[in-house]
Amino acid sequence: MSEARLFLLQRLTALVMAPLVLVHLVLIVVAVQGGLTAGEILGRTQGSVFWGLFYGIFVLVAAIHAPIGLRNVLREWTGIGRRPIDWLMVAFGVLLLVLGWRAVVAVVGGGA
Amino acid sequence: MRIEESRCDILILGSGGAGLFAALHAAKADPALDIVIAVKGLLGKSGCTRMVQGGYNVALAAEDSIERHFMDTIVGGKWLPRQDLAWRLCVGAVERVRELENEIGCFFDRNPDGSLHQKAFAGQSFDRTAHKGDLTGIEIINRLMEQVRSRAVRRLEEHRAIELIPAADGSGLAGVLLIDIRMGEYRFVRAKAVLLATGAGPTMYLYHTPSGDKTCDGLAMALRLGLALRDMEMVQFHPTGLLGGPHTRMTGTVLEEGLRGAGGHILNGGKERFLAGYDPAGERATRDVVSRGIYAEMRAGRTTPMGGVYISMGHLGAEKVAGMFPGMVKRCADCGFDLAGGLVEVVPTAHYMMGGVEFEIDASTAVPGLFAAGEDCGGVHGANRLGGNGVANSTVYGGIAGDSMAAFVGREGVWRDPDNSVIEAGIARAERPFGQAPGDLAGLRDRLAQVMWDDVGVIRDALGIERGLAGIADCRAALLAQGVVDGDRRFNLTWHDWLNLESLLDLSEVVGRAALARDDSRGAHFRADFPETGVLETSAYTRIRRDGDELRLDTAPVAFDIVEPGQSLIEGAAGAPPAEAAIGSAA
Amino acid sequence: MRRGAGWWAAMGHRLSGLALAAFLPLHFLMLGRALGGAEALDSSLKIAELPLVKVAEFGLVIALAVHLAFGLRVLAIELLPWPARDGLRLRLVYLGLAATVLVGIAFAVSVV
Amino acid sequence: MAEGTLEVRIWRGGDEGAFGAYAVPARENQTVLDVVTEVQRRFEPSLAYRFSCRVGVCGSCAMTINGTPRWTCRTHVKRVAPEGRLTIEPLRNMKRVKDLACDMDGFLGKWASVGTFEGTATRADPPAAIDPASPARREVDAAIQCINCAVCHAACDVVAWDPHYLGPAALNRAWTLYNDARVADRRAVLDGALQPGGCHTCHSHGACTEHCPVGLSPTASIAGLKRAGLVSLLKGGRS
Ligand SMILES: Cc1cc2nc3c(=O)[nH]c(=O)nc-3n(C[C@H](O)[C@H](O)[C@H](O)COP(=O)(O)OP(=O)(O)OC[C@H]3O[C@@H](n4cnc5c(N)ncnc54)[C@H](O)[C@@H]3O)c2cc1C
Ligand code: HEM
Ligand code: SF4
Ligand code: F3S
Ligand code: FES
Repeated sequence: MSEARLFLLQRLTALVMAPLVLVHLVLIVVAVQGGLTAGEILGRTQGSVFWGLFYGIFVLVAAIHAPIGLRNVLREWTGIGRRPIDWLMVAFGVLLLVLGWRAVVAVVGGGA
Repeated sequence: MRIEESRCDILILGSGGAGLFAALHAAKADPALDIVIAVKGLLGKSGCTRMVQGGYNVALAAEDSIERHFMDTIVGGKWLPRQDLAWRLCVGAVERVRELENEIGCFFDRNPDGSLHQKAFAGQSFDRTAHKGDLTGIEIINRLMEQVRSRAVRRLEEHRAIELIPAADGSGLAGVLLIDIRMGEYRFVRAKAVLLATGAGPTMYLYHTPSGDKTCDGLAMALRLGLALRDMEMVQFHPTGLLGGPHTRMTGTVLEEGLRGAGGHILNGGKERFLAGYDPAGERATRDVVSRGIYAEMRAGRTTPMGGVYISMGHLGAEKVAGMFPGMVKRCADCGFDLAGGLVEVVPTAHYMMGGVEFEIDASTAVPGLFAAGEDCGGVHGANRLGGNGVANSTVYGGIAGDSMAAFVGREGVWRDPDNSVIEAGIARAERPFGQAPGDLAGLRDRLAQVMWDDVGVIRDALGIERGLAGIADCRAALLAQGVVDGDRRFNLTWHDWLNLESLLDLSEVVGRAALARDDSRGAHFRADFPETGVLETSAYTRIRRDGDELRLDTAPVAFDIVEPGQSLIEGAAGAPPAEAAIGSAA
Repeated sequence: MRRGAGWWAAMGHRLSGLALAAFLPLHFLMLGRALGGAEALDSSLKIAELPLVKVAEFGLVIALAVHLAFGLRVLAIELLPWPARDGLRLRLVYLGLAATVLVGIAFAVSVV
Repeated sequence: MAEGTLEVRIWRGGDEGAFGAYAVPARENQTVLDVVTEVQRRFEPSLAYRFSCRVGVCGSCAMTINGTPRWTCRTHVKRVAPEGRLTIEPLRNMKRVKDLACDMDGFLGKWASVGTFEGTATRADPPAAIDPASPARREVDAAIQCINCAVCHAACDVVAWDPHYLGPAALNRAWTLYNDARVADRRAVLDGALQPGGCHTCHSHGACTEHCPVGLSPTASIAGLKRAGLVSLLKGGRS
């Protein structure tokens, strides 16, 4: 994929994430008040289509965004070759996607 | 002694407007040519073309004409220019500016209608100076540098030419002896054609504008080769060089002419205006006139603390000045001076040598295989150079030289066998300082600078020039007796300072001799003992060549083959500002 | 080399990005435990009560805030036109810092 | 500070080397270049440094002064060393030649590699009519007067990190070419800037803009290239 395309993807995902992160941050600050319990979290999320979509998208864009960013860092800060870095990043993206969606399923689906 | 030897078809010395244009034209004429540019500094980052502020004279506008540009040049040059060269300059400028814009990529300033903006410059009857802001040279040289770098032109950067080597059989030029400055080693480059484009530069004066790498090396080499230099008494002084004291390289650098044109005042040490006493046009008179006025006031002792005069802009409103001349104001501010609101000390400063190697309209010289272009050459400007004709000269004739050299190499180019005795002599001269005890080189250069300034400077007379010549001889004796610490020869600036001073001494003597010979005042040359301009109809130019260890001077009549004194090719006065209103920005 | 505000912003952005990228898989793993039910998640959250982990958590929230703020700075520099050539938009750096500090305070307050 | 002495440390050598220490008289009007010159003239005849124009035009005198890259001919000592202490080193991110002089070839080569002007008109044609107020011409005007001093190149950490990175000055030049209506193939200029090592390698650190002695903003120019790249991509162009 060309640099321009990767750049576009990363910036687009950043734009998408900005509001998501904001909401997530507010939530954390509010939710964490007086300690966090699983019940609280799950109570809010489970079965909710909204939160399912919210976190589903969040995971998707983060799994695109982070590897592209990491790719630059590795290029500049390590001696790893360009090719290996690219493959490493693909793997990292897939890992994030798999783990992330699994988490979304865990928190939103199933349960109650 | 290790001497690296190499070959090429065309060797160009210098990477100013002349050198770079020559390379481009030669490469275009025959892409198969092996072209090398050797330059004392970095390619495109040394020399004065890059420092051009005002701009480039060219008769582009419908109401302007080649004839008008030509007449301004002849009248400005006080009828001393070689007319065919001046005409070629004016014709060539049109083509060259279009080439710069359309092929090289320079992006000059525009009028609202999209055409090139051309501004006024003193001594011209039409506003014909094309420019890019007030840093035109950067635009020209950066673009040329990119073009040259993108072609198969070889670069020998930080290589200093020290001797033009003739063929052993006297048939022409064989090549050039250089010092690789970074390595501190000698290099002999054989070439079928060589261009001398090292840009002269009157840096033997106490106050001077050109870049530090310019020390008349090319002229000194040409002289040793036996070529004739003409008009060498003609040294142009710019009226307003920054005066920052003896210990700063800023001293002598140009403060732009527009400052006076815009209404700036020149004040003496008593903070009074005085120029009107020398010329009715006051601050707005031409360069030579204002320079002389200031110099006379300085000689009369009415100076500022550092020995100059003041330029004052504050009465125009500091903010307005800062808006009109942002570059100049910032430059002064960087160095601690308040140009917009305060007083800045200035002095006249040596700017340009109108004289130089005698050359032909195709840029050839008397030595087959050696070509010359740019400020190294004499004859185009005569007794004075119009602001804006300097870059025009270097770029027009640089391009011509490139074409000529390509044709010459195709026609009769051969690698001639060098005269080894000249190579040996060249090396011996460069080696000389290492055999001797080091001395105060900077002090010696200051001494020469003071001698030239006092005795062969803005205002001259026979007595002073004689004294000056004696002073130059003293300095020479001192230089030849003192040396440079041997050891690390790599990038050894002190060694090169020594060599610089040697070139400057050679040319100082030439300037002095020519100044002594010209017993009238015209253009940049002013003799207090002969204040009148001689009869124009019998104008002659000085010519100096070296014969053994002696300088020989003669004079030759100017050929008025296009126009004679008293005649004109145009209506109205050449050199007169087009309209009263325009004077404001003229100067 | 002396560094300017823009460099510090970029460095903050980069380090926070790295921290997030490193933390994200762990975060997903932990949430994924909800598949094992609320108790499993709770036991994970218990760990989150440990002081050291608390500090780390605090750091991550800050990292998210930093990354968001300075990410927006990058987007503003790159994507918005610069009609006024307003220097380096350095104000954005300070704005970002201020926003981060606010988030930090809010989070700290809510935890205590 | 006119009287007194400056404590000056100057790098001697190439990649390997050491600082030399010198006591240089402080003067009223004195640039860093003047200090270096005085050291060469009085203490270290073989000291290597580079300058030409001495007025901020040629871009060959830049050095690292007390940790900051600057042009030296227009840097007044008082402004950078109020305490009278100067540490002078060659610029970063270029090969060192000797002492304070570095090899600018890598830098200038990258500069020239972004593209050289190629128009469609020739010397037989009049200069193209260009509206000085058009947005593209304004972009050019804002970025064109680069003196290729390499200060930005030395200030940028990404240049230090990634040897393939073209760097701020080269990309700034690419931006002026891209906005030059006379350029025959502007698309090719942009494509060049979008290659690996091109504009996307810049992380908007802004050090280039902060240090550029003539007040240019390579950061803005590079952002312009990134935007142009996005636009062309979104319009279904190549890349
Ligand atoms: C401050 C300033 C402002 C000016 N403004 C204007 C203006 O507005 N308009 C105008 O028309 N003219 C102006 N001029 C004059 C104009 O710049 C010059 O006349 C012209 O550009 C000279 O071009 P050149 O190619 O002959 O030499 P330069 O451009 O000076 O180039 C000379 C080259 O030769 C090299 N060199 C020197 N010695 C050696 C050696 N021994 N070996 C190898 N290389 C060597 C130098 O390093 C340099 O690269 C100005 C000059 C100055 C100093
Ligand atoms: C809040 C939403 C986010 C925004 C606005 C955002 C924005 C950006 C931007 C613009 C960049 C490019 C920086 C550059 O190349 O100069 C970037 C890089 C990066 N982002 Fe994000 N990002 C966000 C969320 C995240 C998340 C959640 C992660 C972690 C998974 C992450 C990880 C990274 C990494 C590792 C980099 C590389 C840093 C660098 O190159 O210096 N980002 N981000
Ligand atoms: S952009 Fe500025 S700092 Fe960079 S090379 Fe050009 S003039 Fe120097
Ligand atoms: S400092 Fe370097 S990272 Fe970009 S904004 Fe300037 S080029
Ligand atoms: S000497 Fe030319 S920029 Fe400093």
